[in-house]
Amino acid sequence: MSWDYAALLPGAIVVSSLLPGVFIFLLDEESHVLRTVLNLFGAVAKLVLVGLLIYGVWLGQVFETRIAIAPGLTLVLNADALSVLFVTLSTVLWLVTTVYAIGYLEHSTNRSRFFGFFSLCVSATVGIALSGNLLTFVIFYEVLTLATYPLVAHRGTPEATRGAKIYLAYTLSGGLLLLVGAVWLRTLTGPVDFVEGGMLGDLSPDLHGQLVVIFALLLAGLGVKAALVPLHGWLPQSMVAPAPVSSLLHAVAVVKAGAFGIVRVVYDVYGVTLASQLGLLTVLGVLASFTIVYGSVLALTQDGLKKRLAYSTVSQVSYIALGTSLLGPVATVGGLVHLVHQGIMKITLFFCAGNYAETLGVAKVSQMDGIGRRMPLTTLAFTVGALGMIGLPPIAGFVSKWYLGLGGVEAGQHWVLVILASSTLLNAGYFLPILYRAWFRPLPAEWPNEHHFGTRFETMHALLWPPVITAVFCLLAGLLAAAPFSPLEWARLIAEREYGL
Amino acid sequence: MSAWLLLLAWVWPLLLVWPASGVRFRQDWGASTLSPQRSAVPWVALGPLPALAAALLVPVGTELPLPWLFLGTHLALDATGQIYLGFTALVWLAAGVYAALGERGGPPEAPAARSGRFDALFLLAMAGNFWLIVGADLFSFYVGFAMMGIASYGLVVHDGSPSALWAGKVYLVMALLGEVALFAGLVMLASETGTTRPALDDVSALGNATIALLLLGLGVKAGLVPLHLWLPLAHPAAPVPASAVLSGTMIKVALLGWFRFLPVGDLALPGWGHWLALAGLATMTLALPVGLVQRDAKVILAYSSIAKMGFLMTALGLVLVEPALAPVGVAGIAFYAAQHGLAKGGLFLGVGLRKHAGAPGTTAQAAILGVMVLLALALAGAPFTSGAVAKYDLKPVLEATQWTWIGAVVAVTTVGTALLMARFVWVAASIKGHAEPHWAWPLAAWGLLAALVALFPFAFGKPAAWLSNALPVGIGAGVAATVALIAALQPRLFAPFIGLVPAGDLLALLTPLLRAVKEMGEVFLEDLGRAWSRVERAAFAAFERVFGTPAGDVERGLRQWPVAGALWVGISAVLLLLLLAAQAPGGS
Amino acid sequence: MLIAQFLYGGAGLVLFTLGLWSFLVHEPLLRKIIALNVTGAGVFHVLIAIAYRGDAAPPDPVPHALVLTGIVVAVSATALALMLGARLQDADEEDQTP
Amino acid sequence: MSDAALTHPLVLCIALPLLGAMLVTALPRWSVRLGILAAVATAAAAVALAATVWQQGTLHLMLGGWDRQLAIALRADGIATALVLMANLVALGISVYASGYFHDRVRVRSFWPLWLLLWAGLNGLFLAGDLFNLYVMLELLGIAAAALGALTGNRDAVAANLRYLLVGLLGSISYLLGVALLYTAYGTLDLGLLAAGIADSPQLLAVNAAAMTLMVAGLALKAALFPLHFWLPPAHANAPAPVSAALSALVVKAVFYLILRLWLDLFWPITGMAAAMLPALLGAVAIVWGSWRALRAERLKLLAAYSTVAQIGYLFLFLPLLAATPPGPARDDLLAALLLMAVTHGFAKAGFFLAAGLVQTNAGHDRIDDLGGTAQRLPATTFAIALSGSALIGLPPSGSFIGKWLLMQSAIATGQWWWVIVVTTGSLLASAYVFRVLSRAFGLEPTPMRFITDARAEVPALTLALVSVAVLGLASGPVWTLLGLSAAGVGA
Repeated sequence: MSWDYAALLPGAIVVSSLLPGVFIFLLDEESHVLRTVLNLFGAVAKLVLVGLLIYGVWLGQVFETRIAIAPGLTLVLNADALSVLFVTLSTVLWLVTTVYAIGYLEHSTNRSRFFGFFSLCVSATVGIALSGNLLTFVIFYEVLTLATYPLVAHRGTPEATRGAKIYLAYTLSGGLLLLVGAVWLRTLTGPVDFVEGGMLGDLSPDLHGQLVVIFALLLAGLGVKAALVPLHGWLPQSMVAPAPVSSLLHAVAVVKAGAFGIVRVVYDVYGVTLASQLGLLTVLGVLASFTIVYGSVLALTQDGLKKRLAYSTVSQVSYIALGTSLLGPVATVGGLVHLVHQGIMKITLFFCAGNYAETLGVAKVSQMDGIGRRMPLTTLAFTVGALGMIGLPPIAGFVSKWYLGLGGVEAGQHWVLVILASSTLLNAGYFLPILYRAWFRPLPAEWPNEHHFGTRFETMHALLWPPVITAVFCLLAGLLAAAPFSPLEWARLIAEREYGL
Repeated sequence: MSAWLLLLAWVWPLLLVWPASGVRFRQDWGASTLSPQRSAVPWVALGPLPALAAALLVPVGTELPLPWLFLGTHLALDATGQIYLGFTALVWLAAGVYAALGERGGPPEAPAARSGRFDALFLLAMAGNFWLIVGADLFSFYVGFAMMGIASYGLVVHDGSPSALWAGKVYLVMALLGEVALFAGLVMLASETGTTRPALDDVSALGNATIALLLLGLGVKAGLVPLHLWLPLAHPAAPVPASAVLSGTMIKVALLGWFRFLPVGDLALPGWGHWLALAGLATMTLALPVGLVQRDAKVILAYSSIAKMGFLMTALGLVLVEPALAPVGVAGIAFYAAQHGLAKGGLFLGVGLRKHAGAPGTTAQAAILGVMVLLALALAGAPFTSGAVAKYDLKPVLEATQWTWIGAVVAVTTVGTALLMARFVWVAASIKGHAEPHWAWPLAAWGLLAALVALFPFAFGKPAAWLSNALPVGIGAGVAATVALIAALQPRLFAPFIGLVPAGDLLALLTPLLRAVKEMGEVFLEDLGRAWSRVERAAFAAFERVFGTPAGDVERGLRQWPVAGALWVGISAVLLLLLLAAQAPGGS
Repeated sequence: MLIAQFLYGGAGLVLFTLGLWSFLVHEPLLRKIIALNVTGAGVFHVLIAIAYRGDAAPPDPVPHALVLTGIVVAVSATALALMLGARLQDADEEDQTP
Repeated sequence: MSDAALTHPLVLCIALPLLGAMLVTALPRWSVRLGILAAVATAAAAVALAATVWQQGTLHLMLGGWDRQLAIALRADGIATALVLMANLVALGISVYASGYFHDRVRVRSFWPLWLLLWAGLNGLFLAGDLFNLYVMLELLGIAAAALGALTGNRDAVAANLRYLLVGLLGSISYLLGVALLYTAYGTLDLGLLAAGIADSPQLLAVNAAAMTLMVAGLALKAALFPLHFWLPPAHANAPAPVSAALSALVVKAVFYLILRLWLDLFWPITGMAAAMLPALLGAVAIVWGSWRALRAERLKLLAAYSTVAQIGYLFLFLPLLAATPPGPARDDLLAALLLMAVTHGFAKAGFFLAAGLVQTNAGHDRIDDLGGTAQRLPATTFAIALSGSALIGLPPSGSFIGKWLLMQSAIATGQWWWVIVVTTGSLLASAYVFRVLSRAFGLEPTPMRFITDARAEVPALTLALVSVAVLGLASGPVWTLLGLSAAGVGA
């Protein structure tokens, strides 16, 4: 291994949040300033490093960190276009979420523990993004589970520990299945490196039966985090977590890790052609479609705002899987770009939900009457996120939906349009009533638990600006979708490479 | 340079949203909640100005490619677009002036806040309307369409009354249905043509499913029977300026969409053309009689809009059957749409003015009613009005068809329209409003609009057209006069008919059905939930049974020496046997 | 003498088995400790039998060394066992007479 | 030879703790300081030994100047060295921890001599090159362990460790009889010579088989292979924390090491697949049963003890896989994995027990359900439990993750896929019992103000746990290197 710049950078990106995380654990609880400095330093440093990475990848440089943990077992971190997409998403949203979390947990307890795990969580996510082989992916995938468990359980209430247990039960079981699948695959092929276009194409057809079983194992493992029905049960339960955690779980880290893994396995391990030959894409497509509709139907019935958002996540994340399951570059673009778009939209919504809860004590949809007039900026951000989720142009969600639909039609799978149409209507069914209440109903005489933070704005700065910024991202990702370096353009780049165009 | 007007046309109203809303994010939130004061500047009225300028100044054929915007935007102005932009901007302007300077917000509890919201949504819908007209690519069309459609919901429910909320709900559901159908249609169109800015020869190869989706998706907006259910509810429910633009401009964009995305003039689509023509005829036939028995002036106008759209759809259908008619047909339809848009916008605003501008019985009110009669005549297509001229332009289309009977049907509908307008004037005349101050500007804008309608035939029409249509309108006027006379003498004779069919006609039949389905769904979900929670409880109980009881010391028995010893000896014996067996001859 | 060697060795195995049986079956600690010592003695018998290398040759010293060490170990183990047993008994008596 | 031999790390590893034991007995007032000194010196010797083996490969040493048949043979190959290194570092950690653990003078004075004796026994067991010395060390270990285990003096501890002592004696006697049989047949006790003899004498099958049965069965009893684990949970759960750590992490491991030695080095020619299946099958049951009992345990230390039962089971799974894998890289991987599992478990379980001891001292009990406040008050301790817990589960990046990865890989490659199910089930159950404890750390109790509250106790626990997770998981290459250097010595 050579320790030059290109070999260090991916590792450094992971370490840039890991080290601050470790130091934060060791900090005394009262060291607010130092902790905040460490948090922000980690987030900013990572952003800078990712900037360097993007620039390098754009120039065509190859970045790869390799650490041999044992003969034949190598930890590989490298940066291809797909990693860059996910890494950038996580890094940018992490910075925003860190600011939000610092504000959110202002007067809370156990902050050293929280921010320590918070940093670990992001390190693991970035590790997943940069994984260059299946082993590395599995390792970071499990670390992510471990790092998020304490975040879900953070509040320490009985519901929190229960939610965390359920989360753990699902994710660890899923992780094991993934592990078995990965090990099995390795016995067939040797080290499973992620290669654009897949690496199993040359395998003897005799092994195809085994490959199908292995895919089932991998998909089950990844499907848990990606919340594919029926493996989604943990997600609504883990809503007990503090808002920044929910945001992170649903927008960036956990569900995305699952979805990203599915993308990796389909494109860079199996290769779309083989996956399609083996009929695996059909299975994935059916599962994803069912999840999209089912999640939305359940979201309709929730009164808890975060629960409604959680089921919405169940539904929306499967857009990514749906895009992956359709053969053809256009659908791939749709799935991949939704990785980013769902992230920024959902994190906006969760930030807003957190703001309502922190500022006014509002946690239920039925309490949101007139809330737009008490918290207009937050509600505007929420509106942008919600309309984006429905897929209304020119917000980011439409871009994903368009490419998915077009990809479906190009692949000859016209039923995708039916799924997208039902999803749109269902999303409208559970988001528009919220917007209606927020903007059109009269205010209540009194809010459940109102706080004033001594600013001239509707809530404290650290809570207010993150959702506003991400909402602006949602708009920009849509309005400037065709501009260079937009998520869409990156997704196009990836799709071109995966299909060798 | 003037090309940038195409961009400014819709960006400008968007820029005005913020100041118009009057929202202040920095304030003392402890003491009060958001109660924006209406701005002194009539922002809403300023919104349509760049669009109007674009319609007047930008030459046809101007293009402004903006590939970085959205999914690749291409703004352009063609002849149809120019007509559309022109009349749309005019109607928005009149409505905007009315909204900014005349209309005073909803119910007393928060009038100011509500009007800030109204103004913002009004501008959003306006921007969407302009964007879809000046956008040559299908993304622009869809963005504008969606922006306009969703923002209009807020306009419809603005006054918060139960009927407005119900209308809004129906509107929203149908608009969304239309939008998803349009989305699917556009996706398929993009896939089949391979472009997002389809030229005429691109769309000639559309599949049937694509055409069906486009017809359905836009048909909702156009009020195509039976997709018109929302229209007679929503248009009257909205505040007057909103009604004016809903009926005057928004429903017309469906036709524009069809021009853009169907192979109009390139390919004969006899099947689809005939279907569309028939559907248009059906729409007219349904809308006119139902409209006649309505009580509310705005509802009557809404049904009239449906009927007019039916007429235009018939014309479009016939053009689809015979591509050669397209040059005449498309221009004719666009002109007709423009004429109707101006007249209908004027009529809706007139209703508002009848209610609020000046005390009943004043000269001003009489003048307003007089102008409304003029507009109604124009709408009915009376000689020397814009209606007659517009219809004259469509004559070749109607005559070219092999359906010779269509002339007769159209004549009958003309009679019907005349009757409907007569009914409208009757109702409008009996409006008893209450005076509110500050109506000069709205009146002026309205007067301008009416003047345009009045001058329309002389500006755009051939003299030959001025007298066309006289017969059916005359018959209609005659019948109307007769009926009016009878009604005046014996009011109870026609009373049973009035209100016979409620606004929203078929919806009244559908509502119980929908309610039943909804209840069924709720019961089903509830049952499902109950069943699931039973399973969950059972699983939880089982879990509790195992983990709730102390584990106890189950290994006590194992620790008994005889037991442990026997196991040890036994295991040793098995091991020995296995070792011996493996090595014994014959063993593996 | 070969027969004697076998007899000695065989007796050792028998002792081993008997000791083992007694150890497993009898509950009182003292009997167990004695039984273990008997088992050990059985093994020592076998070892001593091995040491015999014919009348002419001196016996093999290695098994003898094993036996000697084994005895030392057995003694110390027995001592520890007895001590623990005594402590156990004390504890039981404390329990009975609080 | 003999002068040099006395300062040879092989000798020092055994001699230093013995010397220390004598010194602390002679000077009881200084026992803590002398004990720590001896611990540091011994650990240093072990490091030196590892460094020597790393450079030179397998070491042999004949003590006493006699020939190979009679001499006290010491030997350090890769497996032994890795285990010695692990054992000594863990023991050093335990020593530091123990220096602050006992407060009662009598206990302090009994602990250190016994502990150093046990340590000497451990190193002797790993390094002895002949069956007889192995026997002596086995007995030394057993007696010292039982005596240490009973140190708390309460009734349960005494009863459990008396049982442990008796079991140990029975196992040793059985082993000794096996040794006697082998000596009868081959006239030597040297492992190398015996291995050659057994390989060359298929006609002596009955003797070989009987000897093997006696030895392995005796050792299986001491290694607590299911269902012979009956003595372990009470003994380990009731001992003082540092002792539990040593018993669970080291003593059991040493016995397993001896089984492995016998199986691979000595009896390899006569052990077929069938014979390997028996311990593996019992191991599989041990994994499931042990983990299940750990999940149901009411006390933290009992949980840890049952977890040891399960973890020992994993090690036995390797036997049939080794039997099915021909010599080559795949078999090396398998051996390395085995070693890695053993070493990781050593570090992890020691860390777990030390942390559990801290919790117990702080809370005054170790009932899991009532641990909430304590677990939250001691972040470093809880962290140690979490880290070692993830190593017990086999989560990445722990050493046992790599071990399990390779174990499953081999199981699939050799067609023995059923072990994958066992491993998976075991991991799931392990997650359940580990997180059952960890979830107590998330409560509504007041926030701890700092990370470490009691450095002398928490740092060793945390360090051991950290080694099991971070060091072994991310840099396990040296294990292969060590194995490679002594490839000739192992089974091949």
